Amino acid sequence: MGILEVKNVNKRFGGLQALGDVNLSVAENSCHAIIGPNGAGKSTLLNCLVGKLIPDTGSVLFKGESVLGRTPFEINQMGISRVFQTPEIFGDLTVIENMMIPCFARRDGVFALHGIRSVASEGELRDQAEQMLEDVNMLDKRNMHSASMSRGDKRRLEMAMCLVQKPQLLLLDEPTAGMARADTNNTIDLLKEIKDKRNITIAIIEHDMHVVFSLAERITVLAQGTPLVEDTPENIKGHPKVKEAYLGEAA
Amino acid sequence: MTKGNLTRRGVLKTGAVAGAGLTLPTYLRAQDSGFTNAPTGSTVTLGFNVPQSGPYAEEGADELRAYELAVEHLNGEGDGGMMNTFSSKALKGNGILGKKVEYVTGDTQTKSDAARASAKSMIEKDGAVMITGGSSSGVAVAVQALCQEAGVIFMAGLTHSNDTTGKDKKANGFRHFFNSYMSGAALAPVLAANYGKDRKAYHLTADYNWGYTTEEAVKSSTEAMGWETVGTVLTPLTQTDFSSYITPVLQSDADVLVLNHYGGNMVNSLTNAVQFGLRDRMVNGKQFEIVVPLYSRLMAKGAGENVKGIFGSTNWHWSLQDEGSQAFVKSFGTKYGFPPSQAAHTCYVQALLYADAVERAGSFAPCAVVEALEGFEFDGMGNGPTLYRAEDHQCFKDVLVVKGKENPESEFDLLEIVEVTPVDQVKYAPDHPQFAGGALGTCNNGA
Amino acid sequence: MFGLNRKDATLLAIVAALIVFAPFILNPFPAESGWAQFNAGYPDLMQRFVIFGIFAIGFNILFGLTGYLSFGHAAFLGVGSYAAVWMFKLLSMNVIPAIILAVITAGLFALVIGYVSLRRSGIYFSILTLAFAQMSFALAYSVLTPITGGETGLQLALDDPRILDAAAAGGNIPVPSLFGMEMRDSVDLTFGAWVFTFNFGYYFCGLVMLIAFYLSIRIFRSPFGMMLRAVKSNQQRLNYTGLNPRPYTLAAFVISGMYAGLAGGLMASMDPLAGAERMFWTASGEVVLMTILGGVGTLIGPVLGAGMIKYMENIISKINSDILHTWFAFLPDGLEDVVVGLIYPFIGKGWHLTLGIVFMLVVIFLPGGLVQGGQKIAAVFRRRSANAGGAEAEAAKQNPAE
Amino acid sequence: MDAIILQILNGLDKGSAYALIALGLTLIFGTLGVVNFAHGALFMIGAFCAVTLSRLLSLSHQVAVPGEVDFLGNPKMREVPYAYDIFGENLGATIIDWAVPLSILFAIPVMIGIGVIMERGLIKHFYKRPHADQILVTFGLAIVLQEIIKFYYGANPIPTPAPSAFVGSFDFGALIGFDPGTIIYPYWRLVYFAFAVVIIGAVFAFLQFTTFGMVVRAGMADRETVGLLGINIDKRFTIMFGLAAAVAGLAGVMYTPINSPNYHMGMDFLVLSFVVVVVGGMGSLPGAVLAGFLLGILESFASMREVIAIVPGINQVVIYLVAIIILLTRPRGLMGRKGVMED
Repeated sequence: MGILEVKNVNKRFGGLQALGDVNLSVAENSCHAIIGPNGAGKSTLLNCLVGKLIPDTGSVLFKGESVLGRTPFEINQMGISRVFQTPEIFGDLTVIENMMIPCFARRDGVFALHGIRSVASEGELRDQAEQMLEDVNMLDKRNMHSASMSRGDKRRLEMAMCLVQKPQLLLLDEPTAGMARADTNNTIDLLKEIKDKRNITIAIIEHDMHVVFSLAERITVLAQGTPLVEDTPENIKGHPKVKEAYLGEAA
Repeated sequence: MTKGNLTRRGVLKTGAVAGAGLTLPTYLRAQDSGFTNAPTGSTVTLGFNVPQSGPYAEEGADELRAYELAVEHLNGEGDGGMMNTFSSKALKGNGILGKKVEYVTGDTQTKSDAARASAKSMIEKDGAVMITGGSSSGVAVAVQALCQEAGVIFMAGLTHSNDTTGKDKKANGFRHFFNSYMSGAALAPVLAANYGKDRKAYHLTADYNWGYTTEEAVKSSTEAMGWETVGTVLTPLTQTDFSSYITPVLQSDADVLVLNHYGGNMVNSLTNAVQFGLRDRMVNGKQFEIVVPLYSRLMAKGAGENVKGIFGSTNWHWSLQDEGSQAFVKSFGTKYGFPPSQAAHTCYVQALLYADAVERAGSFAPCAVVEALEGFEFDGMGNGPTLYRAEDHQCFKDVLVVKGKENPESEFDLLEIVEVTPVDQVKYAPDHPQFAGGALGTCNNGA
Repeated sequence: MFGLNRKDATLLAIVAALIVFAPFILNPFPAESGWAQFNAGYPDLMQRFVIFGIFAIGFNILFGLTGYLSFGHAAFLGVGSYAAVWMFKLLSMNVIPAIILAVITAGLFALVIGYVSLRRSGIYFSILTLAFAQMSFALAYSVLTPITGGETGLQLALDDPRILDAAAAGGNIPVPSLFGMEMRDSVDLTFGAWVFTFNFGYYFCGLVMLIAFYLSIRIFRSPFGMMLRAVKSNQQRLNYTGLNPRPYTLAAFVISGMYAGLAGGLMASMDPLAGAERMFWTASGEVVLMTILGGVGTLIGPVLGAGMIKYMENIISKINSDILHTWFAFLPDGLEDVVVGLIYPFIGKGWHLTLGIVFMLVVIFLPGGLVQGGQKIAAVFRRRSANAGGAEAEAAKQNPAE
Repeated sequence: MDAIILQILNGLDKGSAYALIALGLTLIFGTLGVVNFAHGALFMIGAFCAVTLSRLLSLSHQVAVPGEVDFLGNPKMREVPYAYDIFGENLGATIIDWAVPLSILFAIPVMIGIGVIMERGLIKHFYKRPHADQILVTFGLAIVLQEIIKFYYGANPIPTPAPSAFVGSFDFGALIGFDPGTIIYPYWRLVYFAFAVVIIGAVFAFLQFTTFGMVVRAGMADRETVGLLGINIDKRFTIMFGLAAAVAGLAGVMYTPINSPNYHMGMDFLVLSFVVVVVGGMGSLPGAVLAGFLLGILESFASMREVIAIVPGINQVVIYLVAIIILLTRPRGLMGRKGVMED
């Protein structure tokens, strides 16, 4: 059984069937890509996994436990972290502060009132945060105001914020959208390293096939809210149904 | 223009130059003289604490004019005004006890917090030995309590609630203005004479202390005359449109509407009542009538045409023909170009009464002043022979019943005097139930 | 020092020095001079400066850090004052139990209102808090008169029980005190033409404010403070980082409500009367304005804003035309009248006009509030010293803006 | 039954005032994203337009009345309006009598002018500033406007009556089968309600059916996109501000006969109109109108003696209580859009 099991998930928005009987199983320590044309329901599926949306029917199990009905922060505490399509960081805070917040979340849970202790006295957490920054080559930027960084740096920061939590499952929503080729390759390297060295399961939504085929061990193709195929990258390449889905959209 | 020098405290003039030294401050602590802010130099400072912003700003401005006039007269400038007609001849026009009168002003904003802050700064910073003024009972009660605590005299300005000299009375506080009870007692016979004894009254009452006491006073006096009270409704202070309170009157079988409102509330509720044609109605075969227990000329102006023919009571009116009123109206009118309001009158009189009491006592010490004012009988100040009653520090004098004039000749000529109710008719025992609770305590010199 | 970094410790020391020397600083003019009108160093106003300073510091913990704009904070101040006065009436004139009860009551009140209001954000939150405060005001002014004293306010009376105190001596109501030291006790220092007043109540408030200010620095620098800034910055990210924003904002709301209650309790201790208009929306608006005027989210800004508004209210409003005439008496008669006529609308009863103009000028020219004004002045000095020396300015630049 | 009909009428009337003020406020919120605390002051200035015009029309010179003296003993003077000299006594008197309705013509250009100057001179610079700064600057402006009016007109309410043709009441009762005299309603209040309906209708029609309105509505929904289309949205927003000011001003002009205007009447309405806008839902014009009438009617019912007897003090708090309940059950008010002023 996979670390994440999605069974018969349905979600309707008014008259629109956004997800229809989606089944998905992500194996532990693998990289699973979800691809599909625009409007295929990829983001809706992701939102159902993290508690932003609640499916109408079906079940979502993480490590055998249901995530349905839980709030986003509870789901995160279970071990799922999410990277957004447009980077979501704490723009008013410095980079190191951005990094320390997930560290606190991991150590203290959803709420802890440390009103008197100083942030500066949290040496251990700071070390953790700085270590992670070093891993993503951002240590020199630690005192920068995070809103003033480039988009690429923001994305790296966001990813680092997720990684420092040592999640068991990392959800990535088009992590290379709008990136230059060189940056994309850097990101691919980073993700590979994450998967291999940190034993983190990755589920990724991606348009860029170069990224998908460089990383994924299994691929699910989604079209009009239903999974078409699930298979290894080799078998997905040139699969007639997949071609049809994409070409159909293009036409 | 040299009056109103910025002296802080008279005592410093002589003592300060000597050099550095630690002393107890002149206020809140007894010094050689034994009381707060004792004036030791050649001047004495009075504090005029009036609303300068907010809805009562015009009344405050008129009060301030009256105080400035009073200061002029006390210092021997101008024509002397009521000092010439005042039955006590202790004042000589050379200031108070030979000290030139100076003053400071402040803004109460018609909020008790702001009024107390302003009064405190007069006491603590400017060394005022007496505080006077105000245009609402909430403020008067709050400042009166403060003055009691600080050991200075408080001469209330316009405050009409029974509480000021009832449950919230204080030994250091004095009120010349009349009160809710007196309004009721004076109005009821006139209403009965004009509208008959078989009437059904409906009260709209401002939902705060003054409203409560006024409603109670008017209700009990009119009921004693045989009227029936068919309904009373409390209206929020912040209400501006009273239509939803007035339409139910149409549905009741009341034939008189009593508006226990003051200021902006009164202007709006009266305007609205007239709009709804209440005055043109016939109920129970009688003409429908409206009554406003406490009139203010300044506010009546805001209601315009609507006040015509409506009965109410007032403390004083400039059209009174007695010698004192005439003298005051003349000197006020000469200085400012228009006749004074009742607020101006009561403030002017209070300032003179205080000065006179100090002269007679021979001391600024609050307790001496209190003693001189308690039980003091005087005349020539516009309301006939008047008594400052010792038991509750309330003045007892004639009360005016007025009604809105049908054909006003100027913007100041809005009210006509219907009857001067003699003082005996509005007198009550100090332990009257409407004034129950509270105690004067003892006078406080601030020691 | 006290677990603060050097910069914060310096700030705390400066505030402490300002509090201690306020009687001198606020009375710069000789008591007999024409400018004495501008002296603010008398007990009542100094007490108000620090009390409203506390109120604004607390408000800033909520608004400055989380960005939640409460438009009903005056309700907590009002509740605190009522609680304190009731303590004086029933228990004792000692200020300690009164202040403690004020803080607790305001905290509970804030807990309830905050729990409900924080279900919404943005302007919806503001209007919810406003609605609660207006309801409190309206009820306190009218229906609840037996508990609140209504229009005339809740006052002490001679026949109050005061269980712990001995019977009142004489016919006067006792005054609030701290173990026998009366809040109104004062000592005057005469120094040449200058007079300085040291008031026990003021120093008591000052000490409380120093503690309140210290706590606020600690909160600003704590993980909790960081979380609050994170709430303001990006609630979505906070949620997906495994943190629940609601208890953080509620805690901030309750803490700032307790600060307001503390201010209310102190206010009642300095002047034992609690009036309903303390809870009116204009009073809530005032603390919002104080905070913005001084500088939202800065440590010292709210205190400066509070001082500015209270100074205008108490000093400018007391200048009347006579005083103006004495100032300009040196001018020829005609010119004197012209000058007085020009200034007159802005002082005395026109003090609101001056206040409005100051609001506009500050927000137009100093977007960061008065604190930014201070920084600009400091920058000018730094530039000067930089021209002279050099290295010092470089160090100053490293110091991020407060 | 007749009592209830009367309270509904009262509610519609109060609601008219709330809705008109809230309409302008929400236009400014929606189009410009500005929290305008000076909006109440615009209402107040509108009312003082009426005061000013009626004073201008009744400007007069003095003629001595032979043989009488005033309270100081000087010869008594009688005021004769210039309007009598110009238009003759009859027409002159009619013009003075109709001062309030005539003020509409006077107020429209004045209010649009004030609105445009405010927007160009001040508000424009605050679009990108935090809401806190907007609050401070508009609150400061409101105080300044208010104090200027107080300086020239004093603090007292100034009676500004309706034309004498509108004095008196309309008998509804007779019209719908009740006893005559049970349901009467003052003419001027009916005029006010009708006026409000016309103005609200006109604003909606303007936004719905003109290109200008279409662009503005698009701008309310997505300012940046409209800007990208190369449309000069700023200029249109300036006009919108002028329009909102005019709506508030006209509401003020017509309100003067109902309650005598004073300098702080704007502040009295400010908080209520904010509540109305928010209860209606941010950025929703129909929501603001709906909430205005709803709160007006509820307020009227709560002031009935029978209701107060059951829940004492309900008349003091009903608007706020309803606002809380609505905001808790409907997160964005009655008709609010997601994401407007939620941060």
